[in-house]
Amino acid sequence: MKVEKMTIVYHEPIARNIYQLILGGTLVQEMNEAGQFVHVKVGERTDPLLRRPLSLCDINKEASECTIIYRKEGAGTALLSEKKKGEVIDVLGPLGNGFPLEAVQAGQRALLVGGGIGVPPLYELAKQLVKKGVTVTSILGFQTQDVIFYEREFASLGEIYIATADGSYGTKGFVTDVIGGRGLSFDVLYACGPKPMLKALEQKFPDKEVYLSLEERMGCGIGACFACVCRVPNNETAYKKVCSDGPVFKVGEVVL
Amino acid sequence: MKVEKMTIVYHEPIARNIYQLILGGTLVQEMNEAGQFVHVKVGERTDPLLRRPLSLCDINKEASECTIIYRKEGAGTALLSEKKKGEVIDVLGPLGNGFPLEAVQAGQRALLVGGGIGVPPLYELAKQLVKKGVTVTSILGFQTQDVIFYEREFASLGEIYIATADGSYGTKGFVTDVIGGRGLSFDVLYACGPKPMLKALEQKFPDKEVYLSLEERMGCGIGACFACVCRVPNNETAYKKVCSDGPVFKVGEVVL
Amino acid sequence: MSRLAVELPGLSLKNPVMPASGCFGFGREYAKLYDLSQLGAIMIKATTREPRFGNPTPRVAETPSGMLNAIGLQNPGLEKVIEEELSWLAQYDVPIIANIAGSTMEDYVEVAKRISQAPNVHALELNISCPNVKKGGIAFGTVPEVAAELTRLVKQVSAVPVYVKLSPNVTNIVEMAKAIEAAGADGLTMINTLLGMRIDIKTAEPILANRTGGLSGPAIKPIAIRMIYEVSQAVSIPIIGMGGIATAEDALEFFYAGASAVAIGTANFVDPFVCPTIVAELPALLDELGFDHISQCIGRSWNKGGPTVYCGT
Amino acid sequence: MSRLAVELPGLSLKNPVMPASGCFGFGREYAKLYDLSQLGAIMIKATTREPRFGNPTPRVAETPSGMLNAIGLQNPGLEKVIEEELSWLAQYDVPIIANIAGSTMEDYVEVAKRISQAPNVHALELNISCPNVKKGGIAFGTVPEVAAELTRLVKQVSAVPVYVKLSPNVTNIVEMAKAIEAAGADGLTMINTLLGMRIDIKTAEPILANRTGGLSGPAIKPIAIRMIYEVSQAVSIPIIGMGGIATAEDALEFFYAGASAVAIGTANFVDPFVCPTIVAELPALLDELGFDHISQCIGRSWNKGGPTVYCGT
Ligand SMILES: Cc1cc2nc3c(=O)[nH]c(=O)nc-3n(C[C@H](O)[C@H](O)[C@H](O)COP(=O)(O)OP(=O)(O)OC[C@H]3O[C@@H](n4cnc5c(N)ncnc54)[C@H](O)[C@@H]3O)c2cc1C
Ligand SMILES: Cc1cc2nc3c(=O)[nH]c(=O)nc-3n(C[C@H](O)[C@H](O)[C@H](O)COP(=O)(O)OP(=O)(O)OC[C@H]3O[C@@H](n4cnc5c(N)ncnc54)[C@H](O)[C@@H]3O)c2cc1C
Ligand SMILES: Cc1cc2nc3c(=O)[nH]c(=O)nc-3n(C[C@H](O)[C@H](O)[C@H](O)COP(=O)(O)O)c2cc1C
Ligand SMILES: Cc1cc2nc3c(=O)[nH]c(=O)nc-3n(C[C@H](O)[C@H](O)[C@H](O)COP(=O)(O)O)c2cc1C
Ligand code: FES
Ligand code: FES
Repeated sequence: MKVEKMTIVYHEPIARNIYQLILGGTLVQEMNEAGQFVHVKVGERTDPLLRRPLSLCDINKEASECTIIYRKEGAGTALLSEKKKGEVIDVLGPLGNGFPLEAVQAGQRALLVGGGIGVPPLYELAKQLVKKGVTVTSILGFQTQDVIFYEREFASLGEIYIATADGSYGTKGFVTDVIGGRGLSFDVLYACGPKPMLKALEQKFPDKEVYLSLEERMGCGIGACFACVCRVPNNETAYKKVCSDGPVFKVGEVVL
Repeated sequence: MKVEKMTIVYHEPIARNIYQLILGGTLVQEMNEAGQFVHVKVGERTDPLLRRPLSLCDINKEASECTIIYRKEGAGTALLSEKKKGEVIDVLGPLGNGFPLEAVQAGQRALLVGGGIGVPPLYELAKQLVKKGVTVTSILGFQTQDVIFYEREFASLGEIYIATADGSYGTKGFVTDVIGGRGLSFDVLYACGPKPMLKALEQKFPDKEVYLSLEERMGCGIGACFACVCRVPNNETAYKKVCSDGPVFKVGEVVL
Repeated sequence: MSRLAVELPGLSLKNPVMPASGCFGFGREYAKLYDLSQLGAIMIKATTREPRFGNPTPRVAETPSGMLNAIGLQNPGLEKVIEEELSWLAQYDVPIIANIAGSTMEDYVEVAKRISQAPNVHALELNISCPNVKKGGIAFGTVPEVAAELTRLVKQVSAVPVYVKLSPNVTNIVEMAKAIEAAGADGLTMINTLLGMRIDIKTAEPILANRTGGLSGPAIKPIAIRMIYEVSQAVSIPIIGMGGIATAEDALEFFYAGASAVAIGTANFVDPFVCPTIVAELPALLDELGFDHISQCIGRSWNKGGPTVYCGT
Repeated sequence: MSRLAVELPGLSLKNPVMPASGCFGFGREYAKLYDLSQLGAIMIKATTREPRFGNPTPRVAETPSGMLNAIGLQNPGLEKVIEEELSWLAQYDVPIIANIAGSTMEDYVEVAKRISQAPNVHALELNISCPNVKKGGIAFGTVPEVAAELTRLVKQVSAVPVYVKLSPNVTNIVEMAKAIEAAGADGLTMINTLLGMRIDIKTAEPILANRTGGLSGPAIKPIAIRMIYEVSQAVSIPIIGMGGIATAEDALEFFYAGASAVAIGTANFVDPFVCPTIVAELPALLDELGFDHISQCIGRSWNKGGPTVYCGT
């Protein structure tokens, strides 16, 4: 965990309001786990004030570059989207604990389930799993056709299914519809996406090994401010912090 | 008076912490008087919040460009100094009333006295006076040699004297020392600079035709907020607004 | 009827957007930029019985996302405001809310009586909360009994509905609001500025000649929202909300909190067209969010049932 | 002696810069980034008698130049704080200021008695002003008599000097400060957060699950400066100032206003190195301005004569 001014190497929209940002810097050498995130300062002064948590989508240690994919949502990401190649960005990271690779063995089958802007961290995960010899199937859900990204990239790493809420591309409906419809089997499931999706997966696979990456509004991003806590089952005062204990949790570890 | 996004055509430092900024846009067609200013938004969001008043230094209607020279001082001008050629800046202007050209006739002699960052508006004034056939003598005061700018530009329009507070260039001392020392005569005096300089000129030439450009912290810049008022002699409640009645006043019109 | 029209005591507003007092003078400067008839109303600069010069300069200082001002109620005085400013404003199809101030209750009563008779003055706004005036000012805005008494006295003489402008510099804003409502106020406007200060690093002197000043702008928006949220649930008179509004989204947040109309102050300095821009942008925002009429937004953060305070139909 | 050293009741500080309570946890996270012994002191997260989970999420929301929080005093409880956190912190050469909170006076007394005996706790900070706790919290921070009574009770049992943290959500901060001084407090810390709110445009719901929250960050700096300026002239106990500090210049503004040390909260989230950075930058700033010692800056905006409150020599 460090603070570094990283240089923008590439920054372009890749779907409607979805941007791909490649940052260069020595900080990349500290980045290891898929599912970790960086906390990015988007404003030059005090408005917007807080950093924005964004997941690592691709870690390229050789080139000392990492990729982030983000959706232009509110004020902060709108400002971010205006930054140009060559400019520097203040990045704190890498933060949090990512998806456990050791949960699955070479030759086994992993299901990667991503929803919308939860898709990016699964790409680095897919790469690492494939490298380990794990068979990867990716199921990616999007609202509409025009916000789909990285279909080809995932396809190059294994089987891929796409669902859109409006049916404009792939299966109409949700990622869970795909899993059900196709009767996909797996040893381990890794997921990142909106809370309703995560809850549906939790319910659907009570006996499976499932890892979920959560989102919560953050202050510090490093575990100091207690902004991002979630409850632990059957305990009134116990908690986990999404930023430093997560963002990836084993299903059942925390209350969704 | 309009709001326009003007494009940065040129933006470089020309002395220590002194920047020359050339802006292009149709707003230039509305700019007429030397001594008028523009109110510039330097931040993208709400910090810094207020616009910055900056004088017109050169109005080039043919090219639809105007020049501003400013000193990097606090947060706002620091941000401004980072803007690059090609970027756009939100400009409100032209504002205020400039130096009266009609106060001097062709063949007469005008003395232009500028202090530090009060020098820029005198350049457009010098150009307009010369064009009218007025003989221009410029006396420019700076702190030190390394913050001197536009010496050559003024020199091309008439006689020029430079004073520096530390004596590192030209006459050591203040502009008033130059006027006194050289016994310079004139029909009309125009000045812009720090308040002590303006006060000294007011006292030195009680019977002369003198025009002074004032500075005051501003809110609106257009006369609506009463932030920038100054008192009128011998009246308890009368006032003038620097932004809309000034910034140029005839000596004696307002209390310095 | 227009989807932006709202009906408040004394004020049939074609839209609920108006410049806040002190940030728009008497409209002359902005009239050079756009037609003032586009505005829902205009809150004119605080008027006192006699002309006032106000405080020495510097009168403004910048702060993160905000500014401090210590203008000190500079104005040309009651007579000139009526004769020169209000009569000039009469050319526009826009109701005027006259902001009035004073050092004594008699001052307020006198100004209220006279100015409320001007034909285009549709409401008064009692500025009981100006933090920049030494004498009396503070008690009017911070002691409920004093504020209530002042409200009563002004109500007795005013020819138009009376709105009272609340100071945020109090422990219990709800208590103030209730006392003022009970005293007969027709509406509330809130919030005025928060008392603040800045010190120059080089000189160690306060930047404002008056030392302290009133904090306005986006920085105070969350405080304004919270106070309007609390007060709107505790009173049944309408609220004109203000404090840091700069966009149509900001304005909507104030409606959700419980305001029935909004006023814009500091943002006029940043973007002189901000008021007509917000008026122009609100309909599209209502469309996007699925509202037919702005009144459906009023108090929606605490009452999903729809308008409970005031609406435009 | 170092030009940054200051001497406050119970606290011999090598420098006057410390993280503010609640913004630094118990230091574990920041210890991964730098040596905590660089800090003047550490104000640890509010500790209560029993463990608390705090409020539901979302607990933070961003505002212009600020943020709202409604953490709700989450902490592992007195026992664990003493056994696990304070003992862990003992490895660093840095005095701890223990921020304590409760729902009843007995809660405070109990926590004060126990925690003040921890060897590295050099002072207590009574959090009487947390806006995010429903029960009791508000009266402690807004009614002078209640605050004074609480101060007296805690003073009776505390083994170390007691600082009381003032809420800015009051009409008269000077009155509060004086009542607390008279009740025997050794120092004041100010300001806590201002009560605020934000509403989501799309849902019309407050963004915070707790609806309202405390506003912190640069947005509140001018309010903090004004309050410290007022209070430091009215009391003779020292003030640890906080509210929006993010740079050495900001810190200096607080000294000029009348603070004898400063604490940094929200800025830690923006720049986790902000505290050591300010410590490192202060000497150059003193040089630039011609001061030998930080104590020469204390209260300078109202007393050019130099240090009148507390100094480090
Ligand atoms: C661990 C983690 C990883 C994430 N990874 C990605 C990613 O790879 N790509 C991506 O597009 N988005 C990601 N997000 C969501 C992303 O952080 C938000 O979309 C972003 O912060 C919104 O900022 P804004 O300026 O657009 O919105 P604003 O509305 O201006 O944000 C205001 C405040 O709310 C916070 N906020 C708003 N929405 C969210 C949210 N959904 N989650 C957390 N905080 C929020 C912001 O951080 C900021 O503090 C991630 C979130 C978390 C917690
Ligand atoms: C009519 C007029 C014309 C001017 N023309 C020029 C010019 O051509 N070139 C130039 O370099 N400077 C000029 N100035 C001064 C210039 O406006 C300030 O230097 C600038 O506003 C400082 O902003 P900042 O962000 O650097 O400082 P900050 O300290 O961040 O400013 C904080 C606030 O104080 C105001 N402020 C600070 N110093 C001054 C000042 N001296 N005058 C007015 N407001 C101030 C700022 O506008 C801002 O609102 C002019 C001022 C006026 C009133
Ligand atoms: C420069 C200035 C002058 C003001 N003058 C007055 C005034 O005369 N009367 C009044 O009631 N409020 C006055 N106010 C307060 C505003 O009307 C408004 O309540 C406050 O600024 C909050 O709104 P804003 O954040 O949109 O500016 C003034 C505010 C500013 C910034
Ligand atoms: C996330 C967060 C948690 C806080 N928790 C506490 C707390 O537990 N006890 C306390 O006295 N103050 C708490 N505060 C208030 C800060 O200590 C500080 O007084 C306030 O935030 C103003 O300083 P700042 O603007 O530098 O943050 C908290 C503030 C924040 C932002
Ligand atoms: S964001 Fe601060 S603890 Fe997680
Ligand atoms: S700056 Fe507003 S009146 Fe001059």
